[in-house]
Amino acid sequence: MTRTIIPFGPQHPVLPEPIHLMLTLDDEVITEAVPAFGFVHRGLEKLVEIRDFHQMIYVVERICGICSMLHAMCYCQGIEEMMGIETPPRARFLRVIWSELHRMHSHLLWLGLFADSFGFESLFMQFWKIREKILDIDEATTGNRIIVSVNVIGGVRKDLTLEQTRGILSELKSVETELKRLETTILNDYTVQNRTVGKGVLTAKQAYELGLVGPTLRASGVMQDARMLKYAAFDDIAFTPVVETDGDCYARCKVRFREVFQSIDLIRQAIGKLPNGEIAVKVKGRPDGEVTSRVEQPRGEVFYYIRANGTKHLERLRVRTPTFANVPALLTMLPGAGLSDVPVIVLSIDPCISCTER
Amino acid sequence: MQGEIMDIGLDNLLGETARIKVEGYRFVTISCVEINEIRMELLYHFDRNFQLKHLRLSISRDCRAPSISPVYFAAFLVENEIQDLFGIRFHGLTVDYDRTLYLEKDVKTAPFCKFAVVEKSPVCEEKTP
Amino acid sequence: MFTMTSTILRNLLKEPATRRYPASVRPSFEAARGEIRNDIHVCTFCGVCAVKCPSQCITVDRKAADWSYDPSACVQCGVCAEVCTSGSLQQARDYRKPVRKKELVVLKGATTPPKHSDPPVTG
Amino acid sequence: MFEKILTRARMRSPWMLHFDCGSCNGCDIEVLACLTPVYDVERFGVVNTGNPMHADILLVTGTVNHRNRNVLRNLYDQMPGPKVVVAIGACGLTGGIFRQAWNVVGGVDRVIPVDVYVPGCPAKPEAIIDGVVMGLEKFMEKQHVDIS
Repeated sequence: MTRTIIPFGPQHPVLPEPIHLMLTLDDEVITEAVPAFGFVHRGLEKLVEIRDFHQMIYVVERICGICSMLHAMCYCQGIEEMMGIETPPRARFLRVIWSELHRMHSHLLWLGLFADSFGFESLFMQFWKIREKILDIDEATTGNRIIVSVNVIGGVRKDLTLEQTRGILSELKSVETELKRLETTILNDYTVQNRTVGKGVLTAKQAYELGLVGPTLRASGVMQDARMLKYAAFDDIAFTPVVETDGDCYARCKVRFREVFQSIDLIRQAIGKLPNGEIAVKVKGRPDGEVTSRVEQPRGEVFYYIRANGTKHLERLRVRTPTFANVPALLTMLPGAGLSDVPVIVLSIDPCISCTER
Repeated sequence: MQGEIMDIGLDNLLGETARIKVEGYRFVTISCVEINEIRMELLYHFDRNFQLKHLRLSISRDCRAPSISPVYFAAFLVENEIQDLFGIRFHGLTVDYDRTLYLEKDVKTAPFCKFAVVEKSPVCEEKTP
Repeated sequence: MFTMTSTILRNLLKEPATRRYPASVRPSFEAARGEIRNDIHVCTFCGVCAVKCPSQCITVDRKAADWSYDPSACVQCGVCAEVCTSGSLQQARDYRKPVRKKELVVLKGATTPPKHSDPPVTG
Repeated sequence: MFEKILTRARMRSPWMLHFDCGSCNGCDIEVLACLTPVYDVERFGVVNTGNPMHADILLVTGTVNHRNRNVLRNLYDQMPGPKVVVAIGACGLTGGIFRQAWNVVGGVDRVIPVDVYVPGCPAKPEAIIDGVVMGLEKFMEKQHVDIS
């Protein structure tokens, strides 16, 4: 029995992002895992001192490219609450549409990467092929494939025409049929089950006490989804969170796969109820006071704490991103796992390092 | 701000956190705000079924704060972050990166502080709880 | 077995998913946000774009009638074109091509800006 | 003679190494998207490798900060020559919107020499393919210098 210390990352073929893990191994079994950060840290919370509160929308959007729209939405909702701005109903529905499109493309991306983490390359390609359709919708409606820049304080910048909504619906239909075809592969395949069932188990109590968020928490059987806060237009849209009870990597995969279908359903509802009217209101004055704002991102709940002092520069912007809350889960799940399961377990929390370090 | 805010001191921080944990609250995060040359403010955010609770702790810049990571394990990461970016030292951390989470070893200043001071060893400790 | 056969048949009949990029270029979407272009003859050098740009990559010199822009720092958010008072700034649909050397775009107005007049020089 | 064949082979099938050097994931997933069926750069013989020792082209996305500059330097040094570096996205070029943030050193060219700059936030897959092709031309030029 020999103890080995293996450095995992920062540049690793499985990980798209630089995270460093010091794994202490006893034979093949991990006894200790210590993550190291700082490879992506930019210190952008400090930028509030030189960018005004309108420009900060575009900065927070670039915290993370995958959930960019939801970052900006959370920030805008915070400032709107602080300044007492009522956003027009059409803007709130449009925000739901774009945010759910973002959730879909993020989950499809994750499903692909997850399949890649245990070497199922063709499944990775399939999911990313479907994902391109969502990116095309994004580009056609907002102008950019990934960083959509639709949020402004007081509403949204772009509007959807009737043709565009019809286009979205028909694209979603084809996405749905293609996903249905992959359902048996991702959920019933022998390879997938062998690599994921019973790996990295977290009980509901553990998950709750560690303060986990998002699909990682919901896969352990805790019904917690920030969309239950009924921000944006979620008070008019029927919504029940997706919950699984097993708490292993397979359950997390199932939660995310089912959430893609849920997002399709939410977009359909939002388009069906889309009211007419203004898409943004004029903003006058400057924010003052302090506020917290929460939004459900693909990876979980993001938490913004904003403090302003009546000038055009905010005093403090604090972002608690979902992966930041999920990292402690890694320290609990990794000890006891085999070395070959490390990529699967690390990816099962859907790590977004650029979010974590900002 | 949504949720109730409670002002606390250094001596009853750990007691308050333990009580909140028994009440079933989850840890959300800690926000650190620089008030002036001397004072810093630490805001502890907790959540139970989407009901927020905030503890507001005013602390002198050169004081050591007790870490709540023995109570809430998840707090170690954010406490290390504050240690790096604001220079407030915590004692009793379960995993202590010793100011190397984001910073290189030779950095002695706190990058997020407007009134940046070179790090000295803390002069005052908190009173025994 | 049956699923596999149907998948093979479907893939044989369907067009490939790949866009043959350099051979056939797909036209950009109407809303696509590409590079920024300034029609310098219309520009009034008001400087609103420089103030509003979140990346602060535009500088405007009113006196010298200079408008310069750093394309390598631009994040293509389109705010500058949205706030432009004279309509001289436009966002093109196509993306900016890769380059071998970073360079600043400096545009010089032909005459002194029409709206702004320098204080008369008194002898 | 043998050198020439080798050059042609390397030129026809360049192996690329992708390093995310603190990007927001935007450019990062666009690089990955180039490898997936819709853009599929593998039809040009481009292979994504995880090992710097095998790589001909280094694709770098994102801002350089004080910690990952050493990693980037290391990866660049491990690559066999001649090598081509392609910087992708506004962050990789200058630091983009973050260039005034405290932990950002700036663009990739502050640390290693860059041959091709691909602008965009995020850069489109088409632009990345163009960038790689442009990098190959540079690769050829470098090779000639190396042989002569």
